[in-house]
Amino acid sequence: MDAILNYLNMDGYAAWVWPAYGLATVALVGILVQTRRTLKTREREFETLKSSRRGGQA
Amino acid sequence: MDGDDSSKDLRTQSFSGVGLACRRGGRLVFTGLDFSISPGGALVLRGPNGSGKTTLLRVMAGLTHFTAGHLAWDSVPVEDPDSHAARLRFVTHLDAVKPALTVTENLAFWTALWRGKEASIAAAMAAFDLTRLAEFPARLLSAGQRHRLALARLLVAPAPLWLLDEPGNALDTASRDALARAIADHRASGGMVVVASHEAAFVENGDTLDVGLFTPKIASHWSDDELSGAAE
Amino acid sequence: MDGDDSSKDLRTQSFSGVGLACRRGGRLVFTGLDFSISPGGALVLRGPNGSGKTTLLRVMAGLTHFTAGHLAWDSVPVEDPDSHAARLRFVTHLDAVKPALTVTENLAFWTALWRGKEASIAAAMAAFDLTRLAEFPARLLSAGQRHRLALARLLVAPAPLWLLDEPGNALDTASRDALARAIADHRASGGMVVVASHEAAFVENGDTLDVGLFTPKIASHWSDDELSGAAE
Amino acid sequence: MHRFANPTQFMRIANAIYPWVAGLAVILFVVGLPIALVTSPPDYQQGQTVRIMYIHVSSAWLMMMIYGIVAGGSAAFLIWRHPMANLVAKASAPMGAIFTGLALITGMLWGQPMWGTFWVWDARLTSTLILFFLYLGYIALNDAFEDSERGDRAAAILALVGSVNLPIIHFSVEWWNTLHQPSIMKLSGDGVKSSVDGAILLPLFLMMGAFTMYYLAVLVLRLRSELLAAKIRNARMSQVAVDAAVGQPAE
Amino acid sequence: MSVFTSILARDLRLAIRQSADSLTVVAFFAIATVLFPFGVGPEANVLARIAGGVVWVTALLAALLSLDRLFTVDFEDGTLDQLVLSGEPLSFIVLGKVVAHWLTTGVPLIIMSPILAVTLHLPAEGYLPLMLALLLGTPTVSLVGAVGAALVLGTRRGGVLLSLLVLPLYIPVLIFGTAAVEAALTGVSATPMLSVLGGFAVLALTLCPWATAAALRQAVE
Amino acid sequence: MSVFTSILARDLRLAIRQSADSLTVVAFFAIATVLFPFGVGPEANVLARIAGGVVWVTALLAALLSLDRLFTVDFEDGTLDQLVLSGEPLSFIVLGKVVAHWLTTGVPLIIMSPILAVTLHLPAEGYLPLMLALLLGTPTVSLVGAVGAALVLGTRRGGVLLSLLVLPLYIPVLIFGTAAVEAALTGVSATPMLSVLGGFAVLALTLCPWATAAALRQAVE
Ligand code: HEM
Ligand SMILES: Nc1ncnc2c1ncn2[C@@H]1O[C@H](COP(=O)(O)OP(=O)(O)OP(=O)(O)O)[C@@H](O)[C@H]1O
Ligand SMILES: Nc1ncnc2c1ncn2[C@@H]1O[C@H](COP(=O)(O)OP(=O)(O)OP(=O)(O)O)[C@@H](O)[C@H]1O
Ligand SMILES: [Mg+2]
Ligand SMILES: [Mg+2]
Repeated sequence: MDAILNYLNMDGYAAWVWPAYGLATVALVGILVQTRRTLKTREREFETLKSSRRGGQA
Repeated sequence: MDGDDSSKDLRTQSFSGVGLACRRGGRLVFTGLDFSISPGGALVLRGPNGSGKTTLLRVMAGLTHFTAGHLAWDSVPVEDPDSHAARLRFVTHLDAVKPALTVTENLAFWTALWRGKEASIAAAMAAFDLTRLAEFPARLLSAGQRHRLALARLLVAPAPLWLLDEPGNALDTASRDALARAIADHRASGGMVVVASHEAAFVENGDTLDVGLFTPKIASHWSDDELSGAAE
Repeated sequence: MDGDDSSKDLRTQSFSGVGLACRRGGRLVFTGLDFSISPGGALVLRGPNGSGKTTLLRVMAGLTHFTAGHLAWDSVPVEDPDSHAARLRFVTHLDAVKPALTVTENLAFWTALWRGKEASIAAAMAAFDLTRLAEFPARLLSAGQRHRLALARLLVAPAPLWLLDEPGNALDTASRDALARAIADHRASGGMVVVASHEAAFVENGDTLDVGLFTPKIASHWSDDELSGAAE
Repeated sequence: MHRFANPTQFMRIANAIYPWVAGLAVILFVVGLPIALVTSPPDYQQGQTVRIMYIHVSSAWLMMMIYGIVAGGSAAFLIWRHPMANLVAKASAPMGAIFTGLALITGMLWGQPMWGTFWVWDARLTSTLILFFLYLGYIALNDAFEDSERGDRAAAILALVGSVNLPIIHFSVEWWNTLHQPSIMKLSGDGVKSSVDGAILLPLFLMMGAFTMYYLAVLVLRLRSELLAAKIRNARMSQVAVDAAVGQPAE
Repeated sequence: MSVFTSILARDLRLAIRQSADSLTVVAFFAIATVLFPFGVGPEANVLARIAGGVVWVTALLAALLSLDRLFTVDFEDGTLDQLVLSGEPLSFIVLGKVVAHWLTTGVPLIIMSPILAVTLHLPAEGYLPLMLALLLGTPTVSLVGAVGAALVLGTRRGGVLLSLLVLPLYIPVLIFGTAAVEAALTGVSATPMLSVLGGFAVLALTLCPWATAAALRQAVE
Repeated sequence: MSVFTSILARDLRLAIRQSADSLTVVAFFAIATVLFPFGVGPEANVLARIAGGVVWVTALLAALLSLDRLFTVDFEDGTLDQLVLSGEPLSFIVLGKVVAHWLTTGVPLIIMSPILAVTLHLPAEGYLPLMLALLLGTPTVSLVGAVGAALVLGTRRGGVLLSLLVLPLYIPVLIFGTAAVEAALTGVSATPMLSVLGGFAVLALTLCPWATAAALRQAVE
C-alpha cells in the first residue's frame, strides 16, 4: 500500500507528472473518439443518401 | 520592353484552345471546349446567363485555372501566365477605376505600367469621348462614363488580344458606336477580339461560340468513379 | 401593415415632380425638370451617359436631396421619406445580394422586411427562372443570375412604383422577355414604372423623358449673383 | 506522384498500412507506458519529473513532424494541384494543433518544478507558441471563405510561409542560450551520440514511436472521413443540380 | 418589431454561417492581450497591476475592429440603399444589427475575459467585477461604435478613421470599467461604478440608434 | 523597375490625395497609447515601466489596422485583376505597394513615437533606441502584414482574421524591439537586438513579396 502511495506521490512531483499524463490521455482519446464519431455519422449519412437515391430512381 | 513593339507583329499571331474544361464551385462549367481565333478575327461568346462566358474569358486570360485541355498562342502552348498576360487586355464587369484620381491620371497609371506611349492617352480619351472629362476626378463619373474610362484602357498600350466581358453595359448609343469602331480598327490592324455579350452589335463578321450547350456535370475534386474505392 | 393591402389601391395612385433641380459634386445635373406618371403608366428616362438618369431615379426614391422643386404622390407633396419609401421598389446597379445566403433565403429576408407573403417568393423565383437555383448560395451565381435575383425582389411584396436603373444589364434574351412581362403585368394592375435604359425594349407605350438635354450649369451653394458682392 | 493523386489508389495503400500502424501503436503504448511510468529510473538531476519528458518530447516531435507534413502537402497542392496532398494537410492540421498544445502544457508543467516558473520568453518557447498560432491560423483561414477551394489555397500558402518557423524551433537552443534543454541527440562523425542514459532513452523512443504510429493510424481514419464527405457532397450536388438551370439551350 | 427580429435573424444567420468571424474577434482579443506580457515582460506583479486596464483596452480595440465592417458590406453591395427604402423606422433596423453584433462579439468577449485575466495574473476577486463591467459596458461599446461605423461609410481606411472618432467616446466606459475592477481588488464595493456603466448603456440605447440611422441616411444620399 | 516606381508613385499619390488616411493611422496610434494611462492609472513609475511595451504594441496594432485594406480596395474594384494581368513580375508590384504603405504609415509612426513615449514617462535615454528599433522593425511589419492582407482577401471581416494570422508572427519583432529599449534603459548596448531586427527585415524582404504575390494570384483566380 505504502509502496503504491509512494509511487503515486512521485517524490512530491505528483502534481506535475500526473496532469501531464492525464492531459495526454484526454487528448489522444479525444481525437480518436471525435474522428471515429464523424466517420460513423458520415457513413450513415452516405448510406441514407444512397438508398434514397435508389428509391427515387425506382 | 517587348510591349513597345508588340504592335508590329500583331498580324502573325493566333490564339486557340483545345479540349478546355473548367470547374467552379464543385460544378463543371464547360468541358471539351475548343476555340480558335486567327489574326484580325473575332469571337462572340453566346449563351444564357450562367452558361460560362465570363469563366471562359477568365480562362483565356490565364486567371482561372482549367482542369483539362490547353491554350496555345501561335500554336505554342501557353505556359508562363505573365508573358501570356502581356499580350492581352481584359475588360471585366469591374472597371478598376480609382475614384480619387482624375480621368487622365487613371489612364496614365496603366499606360506607365504597360509601357505604352504618353501620347496615346489623349487619343484613347478622344476615342471614347472622355476629353471633356479629362480633369474630372473619377468619382464624379456616371456609370456609363466610368465604363468608358475602363474601355479607353484598351487603347493606351497596344496588345494583340482583347477580352471583353459584356462591354455594352451602361453605354449610350454614341459610346456603343465608338466601341464598335475601336474593335473594327483593332481587327483591321491584325488584332483579335473575344466578346461575351447578349447583343451582337459590336462585332462584324465574327465567329460565334455557343458556351454551355450541354448539361453541366457535377465535379468535386474527384468524380464518383475516382472516389469509388476510397472510403470503404 | 399597409404594405399588405397596398395592392388594392394601386389604381388610384399617381406620382409627379415639378421644377426639380439637383446638384451633384458642385454641378447642376438638371433643373426645372417636370414629370408625371399616372396609374398604369411608364416613364422611360433617356439621355447620354452622365445626363442624370440615375440621379433622377435616386431623387424619385427620396434618397438624394434635391435643391428645388417638389415631388407629389396623388397630388400630395412627398414629405416623410419613410412612408414614401414604403410605396416604391428601386433596382439599382448594385444588386444587394448576400453571397452567403441561398437564393430563397435572400428573397425571404426582403419578403419579411417588406411584410410580403411567403407564398410570393416561389412565384417571384418562377417569374425570373430562378426556381432551379433556389437552394444555391448566391455566391455561385453568374452576373446575369444575380441580377435576376435582384429583379425578383420586385415581385415578393407589391408596391405601386418601380424605379429601375438599367434593368437590362447582363440579362440574356429569355430574361429580358421575363422582365418585360413583369413590367407589363405590374402596369396592367395599375402600377407605375420608371426605367432608365439605353434600350427601349422593356416598356410598351411608355412616355419618354429626355434627361439632361441642356448644358449642365456650375452650381456651388450659391450662384455667381449671390456671391457677387461677398468677397470683395 | 500522380498515382497518389488518385484517392482510390492512395487509400488502397493507406488502408493496407492501417492495421500495421494501429497495431504498432497499441503494442508500443502497452510496452512503453509501463516502462515510462514505472520501471524506468528517475533522472539523477530531474528526479521523477523526467517522466514528463516522455510525453513532452513525443508531442513536440509530433507537432513538428505534422507541420512538416502540412507544409509538404501544401507545397504539393500548390505546385501540382494534387487535392489528395491538400487533404492530408487539412486532416493533419487539427492534430498538429492539439499536439502543440500538449507540448506547451507539458512543458509548462515541467517548467514549474524545474525552472520555478511556468513560462519564460525564450526562443524555443516563443517559437513553439508561434507554431501553435500558425496551426490555428491555418485552420481558421481554411474555412474563412465562402468558396472552400479558395480556403484550401490560401491556407496552403500560409503553411508554406510558416515553415520558416520549423528550423527556428529546432535550432533555437543552439542559436540562443536559453533555459531550455539542448538537444539530446547530436549527430557527429561517428554516428549518433547522446548525452543521456540509455535507461531514459528506451522509454523515450518507445513513446515517440507510439505517438507517431497513433498519428498515422488516426490520419487514415480522418482521410477516410474526409473522402466520405466529398462523396456526400457529390451526391448532394447532383441531387440539387441535376437540372440546375445552367447550360441548357434556351428553348 | 418584426423588422427588428428579421434583421436580427438574418444577421445572426450570416454570423453563424460564417462562424469563423466571431471566433476571430475573440482570437484578436486573446492575441492582443497576450502581446502585453511580451512587450512589458513577464513579472507577475507588474502584469497584475495593469491587468484590468489591458483587458479593457484590448476588448475595446477588438470590438472596434469588428465594428469596422458592421455596415460596410451592406453599403457596398447596395443592401443599405434597400434598407433605407424599406419604409420601416431605420433606427429599429439599426438596433437589430447592433444587437446581432453584440451577441456575436460582445458576449464571447465577456466569456473569454476571465481566462485572459488569469494569464495576466489578475487576482481572483477581480474576475466577477471584470465580467460584470464588461457585461454592462460592451453594449455601449457596440452602440457608440455603430454611430462611428455609419459615419465612416464610404471612406477609404474606414477602420482607422473609425477608431479616431470612437475611441475618445470610449474613455468614460474605460475609466469606470477599470475602476470597478480596481475597487474590487482594494476591497471597496464596485456597485457605484457598475451602475454608472449601466447608466451609460441606457443613454447610448436611447441616443445611438437614432444617430446611426441619421448617419446611414446621409451615407446613401 | 519601372513597374515598381509607377506603382509606388500611384499609391503615394492616392495616399496624399486622401491624406486623412495616414493621419488617422497616427491618430489611432496616439489615442490607443493615451488610453493606457486611463486604463492603468496615472502613476509615473508604473507607466515608465510599461512604456516601451505599450508603444510597440499599439504601433503594431496601428500598422495592422492600416494593412487590413492594403489590397482590399484594389481587389474589389477590379484593379487587382489588371495588376495580375500586367505581365510584369507581381512581386515587384507588391513591393511597390508595401513600400508606399511603409512610407505613409510606418514613417509617421516612427516620427510620432518619442512624443508618445514622453506622455508615458519613458526616460529620455530610451527615445533613440525606440526610434531605431521602430525604423528597423516596421518594414518587417509591413512586409509580413502584406502576406496576411493578401491571404484574407475575400473573407468577411478580414481585419480580425488578419490579426490572428499576423500578430503571432510579430511577436519576435516585438520582443527584440522592446528588448532594445530595455537594454538602453539598463545601460546595456542595444546593438545586438537592433541587428536581429535588421536580420528579420532582410528575411522578410526576400520571402514576403513572393508569398504575397502567390496569395494575390490565387485570390483573383
Ligand atoms: C512551455 C515550455 C516548453 C516548451 C514550449 C518546450 C518546447 C520544446 C520543443 C519544441 C521541443 C522539441 C525540439 C526539437 O525536437 O527540436 C522540446 C524538446 C525538449 N524539451 Fe521542451 N519545452 C518546454 C519546457 C521544457 C522543460 C521545462 C524541460 C526540462 C526541464 C524541457 C525539456 C526538453 C527536452 C529534454 C527536450 C528534448 C530535447 C531535444 O531532443 O531537442 N522542455 N521542447
Ligand atoms: N456622387 C456624385 N458626386 C458628384 N457628382 C456626381 C455624383 N454622381 C453623379 N454625379 C454627376 O452627375 C452627372 C449625372 O450622373 P448620373 O449617374 O445621374 O448619370 P446617368 O444619366 O445615370 O448616366 P449613365 O447612363 O452613365 O448611367 C454625371 O455627370 C456625374 O458627373
Ligand atoms: N467563383 C465561383 N464559384 C463557384 N461557381 C461559380 C463561380 N463563378 C461562376 N460560377 C458558376 O459558373 C457558372 C458560369 O458562370 P459565368 O459567370 O461564367 O456565367 P456567364 O456565362 O458569364 O453568365 P452571365 O451571362 O450571367 O454573366 C455559373 O452557373 C455559376 O454558378
Ligand atoms: Mg458573365
Ligand atoms: Mg446611371
